[in-house]
Amino acid sequence: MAKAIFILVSLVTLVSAIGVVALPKVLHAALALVFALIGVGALYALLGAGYLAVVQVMIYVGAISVLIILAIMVSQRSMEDSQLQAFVPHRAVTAVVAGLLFVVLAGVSIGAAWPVVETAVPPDTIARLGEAFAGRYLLPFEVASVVLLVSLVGAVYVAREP
Amino acid sequence: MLGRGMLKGLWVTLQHTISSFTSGPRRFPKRYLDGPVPRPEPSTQGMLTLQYPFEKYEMWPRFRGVLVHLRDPETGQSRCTACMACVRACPHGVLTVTGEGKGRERRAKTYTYELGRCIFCRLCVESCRFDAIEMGQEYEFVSTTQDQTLNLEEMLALGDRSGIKHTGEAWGQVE
Amino acid sequence: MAFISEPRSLDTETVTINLGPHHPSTHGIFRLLATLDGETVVDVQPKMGYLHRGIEKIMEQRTYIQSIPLVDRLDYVCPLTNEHAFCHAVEKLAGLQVPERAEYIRVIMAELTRIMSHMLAVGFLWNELGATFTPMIYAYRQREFIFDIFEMATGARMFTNYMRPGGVAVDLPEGWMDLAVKVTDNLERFFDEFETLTAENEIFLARTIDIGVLPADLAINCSLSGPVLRASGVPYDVRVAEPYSVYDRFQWEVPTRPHGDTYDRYLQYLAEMRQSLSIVRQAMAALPDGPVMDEKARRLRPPKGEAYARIESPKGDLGFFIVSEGGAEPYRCRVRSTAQINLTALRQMVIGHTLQDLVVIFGSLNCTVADIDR
Amino acid sequence: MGFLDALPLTVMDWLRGLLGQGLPAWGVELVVGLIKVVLILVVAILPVIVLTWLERKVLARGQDRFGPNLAGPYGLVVAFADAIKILTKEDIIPQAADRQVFRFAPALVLIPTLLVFTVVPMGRGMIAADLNVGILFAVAIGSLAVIAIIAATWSSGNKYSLLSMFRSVAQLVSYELPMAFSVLTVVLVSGGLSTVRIVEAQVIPFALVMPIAAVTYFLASLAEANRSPFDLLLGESEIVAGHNLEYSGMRFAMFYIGEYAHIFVIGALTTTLFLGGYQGPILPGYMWFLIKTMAVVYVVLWIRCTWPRMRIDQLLDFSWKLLVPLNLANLMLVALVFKLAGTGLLGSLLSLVVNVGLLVAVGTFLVRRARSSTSRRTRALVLGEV
Repeated sequence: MAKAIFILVSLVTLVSAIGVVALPKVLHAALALVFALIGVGALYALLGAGYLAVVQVMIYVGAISVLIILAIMVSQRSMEDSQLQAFVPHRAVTAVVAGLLFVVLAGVSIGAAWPVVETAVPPDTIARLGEAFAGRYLLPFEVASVVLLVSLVGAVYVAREP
Repeated sequence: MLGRGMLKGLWVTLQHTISSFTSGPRRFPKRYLDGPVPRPEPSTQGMLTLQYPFEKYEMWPRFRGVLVHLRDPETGQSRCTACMACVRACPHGVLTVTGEGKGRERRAKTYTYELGRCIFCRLCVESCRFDAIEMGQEYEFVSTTQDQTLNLEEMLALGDRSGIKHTGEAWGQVE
Repeated sequence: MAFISEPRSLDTETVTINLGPHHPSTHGIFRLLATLDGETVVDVQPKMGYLHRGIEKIMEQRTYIQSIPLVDRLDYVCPLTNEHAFCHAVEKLAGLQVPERAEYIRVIMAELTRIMSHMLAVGFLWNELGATFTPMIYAYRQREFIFDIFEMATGARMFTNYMRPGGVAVDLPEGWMDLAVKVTDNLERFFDEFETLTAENEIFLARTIDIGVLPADLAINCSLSGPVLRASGVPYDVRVAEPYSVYDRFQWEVPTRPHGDTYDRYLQYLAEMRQSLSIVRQAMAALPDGPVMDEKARRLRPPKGEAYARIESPKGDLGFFIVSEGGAEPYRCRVRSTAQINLTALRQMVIGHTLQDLVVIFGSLNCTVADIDR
Repeated sequence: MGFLDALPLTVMDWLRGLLGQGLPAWGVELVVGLIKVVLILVVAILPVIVLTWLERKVLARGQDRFGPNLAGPYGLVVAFADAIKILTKEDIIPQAADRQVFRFAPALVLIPTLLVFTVVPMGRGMIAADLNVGILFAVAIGSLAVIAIIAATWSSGNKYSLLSMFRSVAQLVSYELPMAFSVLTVVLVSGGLSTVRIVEAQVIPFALVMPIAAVTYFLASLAEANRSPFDLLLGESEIVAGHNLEYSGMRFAMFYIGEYAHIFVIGALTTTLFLGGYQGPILPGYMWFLIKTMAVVYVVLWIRCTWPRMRIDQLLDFSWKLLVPLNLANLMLVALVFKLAGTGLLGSLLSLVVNVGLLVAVGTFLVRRARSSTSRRTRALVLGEV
């Protein structure tokens, strides 16, 4: 049964991912991105990484996608179907770059060993995660928070009325 | 001040919620068709709603409803003499009157009242010197067409139903 | 960036939206063309005429008495003050003397109408703030009681057709006073309750204080009148400035507020309701006996000439200018409608505020759309 | 655990046993899973039917009216009258609409709301999926609602809807933060993200232990559900029902159901997080859950009956300038208290004291600042001077 769900979810994810690059309207692509991200989250959940799945949904879907969509909506002329027209003369270049990227990625993923961990997923992942953050990785965690604080202050400064 | 005003507002609506159960008409279907309902006493809380099609307020004697004709107690006919005063007084021209006979014998032959256009201002009644017409107590005259009209017979029948004896009786104007 | 065919600026665009002709907060068929920059209003253009009924023109073909049901419909929230103003103008034109009892009855009716209109003003103001009808329905509830005593005296709730040039149509019926005393006592309680419900609500304060400030000089320059003007600190009231009827016989004050924002207008309405209630009580206590109609007014044919008379309607200075050619109908009747003139300040009041405030400011001006277009 | 308390579980076990005789193990799981899904749908949709009636009744009673009373006894079947009316309406798609997204958005509205019910413990042991990230799941799923609203507003091709969209993004994203903080406080004290664990940790309901977090959570979830006084998306007096403006018929019904299901979600989650969930004396757990949830729902409706709507900038100010700092401070203080005093009675009492102290401190600070302020609005709001 888990396999069936896996196939279903990965199908949705893949179709949405194709939609992100193939749909003509930017907004549709963005909405497809949302589904692809939700699908990835579901895959995490299937792997037993519930916390990661939820965080994926919360941050990527709840925050980042909203920002992307909002940015698309408020930018000029983004609503038109012919948005991709601007890319026409460069389509060949794009194709070459994308093709090269695909070859590299495919080569890496085929060549990788994909080691499988035999031990079962421990049931208290969150507790372990919490302990890791508050214990062993406390310093990087706090440094990251300082970075976030700085960016927050910077955002407030930029957004401030002159 | 720091949320106190909002809580005071909530307190008022809570009082209304409670008083809607404790005062005023409580059970809805109880008062069906027991005749008109008296007007409620002025109050600030408690249920007030009139369940209209099932219960109706008692109308004030002066209520200006549909125009009716009053019967002459001797002849049993309308007292209208087709003097056209009401037709002239009407701001919207909803009345059409034709008369027959001459002098003191003159009587209304037809009296057409376009109910759909009437604005119930009672100027026609004020102009009538023959005690012939009055505003009745009927107010449920909804129709699906705009040109709903009443003729003399219908208006006389309505007058019988309203039980008015003299024009201006309720208005303190009987001479 | 080579991909983008032409450089685009990062300028924002304004959005023009139609508030109306059918919009929940315009109370009638009225259109506001609002230009927004985000949520901020940068321009407002009222588009009038969707509710134009040509009442002034129709009055030229109606006798003076036939016009009274029409003036009821000018501002249907306060019909009796409209009648009062019209009758006042006709009386001035025809030189009629209104009996004392009729004057007192008129004052009682007009002040009750004022209370009714102000109640709706604050009730609808809350509706536009987004309260789900509750204050408005409380106001409606009290309005029903006032309607009750109107109906008892005049036979109709709204379009009373009660006042006549030279007096009032009929005397008050028996038992009217008792009921009216009950209603006015109840109104007192209602004001207290309504103030508890609304006056201190923090959301309300935040939404209305310093919103839609109308400076006194702008109000005067725009020829504004009524509570809107008085809330800007100008103690101008036609009842005091140019006393008509018997207003000079009562003890009352002209309340004013200093700031001229939406909250002050709201407080102004509440204060005026209390003053009106006091006038009503004094008038009911002092109601003299006697006739209610000037006998000369039975066959009304004013002499050739013209007259302008004004009163303090709930919304402000309501005037009627009547030109007579000596016939039974006016040659020309012009209404100085308060709502239309009070609306002229709207644009200056809303610019820089948000769309949500626009609706509230428009509501606080208390314009009846029927009165704007006539 | 009394007999009544465990009745639904007993029925489920009996069903499982019955199925186990004829079906393989995965089949049993599938059928039981389907039954759970159906139950959740019922639990999510049935309140909608009740709530459409209840909202009108509560509003009406607060306004001295009867509310619906003709459709069935006490107007109870008014929801069905609504359903018939809505379903028979013409389905209109505006010409300016983005047709695919326009069709798709209403479905998206309902899904997140329904998903939240999977992690709500509705009685002792009555939970569809006791995830170890339960409450985080609820918060994350709640943030999906904004996507649906964006899709609906933008695809409508209407300027009012566009305004509604900008409001919704600002509002929903801002209120996730104080909501997350208040949830975090609860998680900190209960020591786990699982909803069942949170409920079991509440010997004393958390609303009494940390009222600041409870009130914040309640207000933030009002904002998430677009309820008065934060119903800016709808704003029927200025942007005429914003995001569902162009919808009609069944598509509108989805928004409608979603809105009412969301009210129930507010009640259910507030109950779970702060009111002790299904815990309570005498009555079975699911009854307590229902009673508490309905009490919260009543408060939601009561507030709608009384308060006006906030303005968008004030709404954001309220979130960023008051709720977020207050909850950060609260989080730190509560963490400190429970670290020092333990999660027993002493800790709870101290936490309450700290909460009240924090409120008093904030109040004093605001009053101090307002005293020296020249802004009339600040003085009126804080000092009550007008």
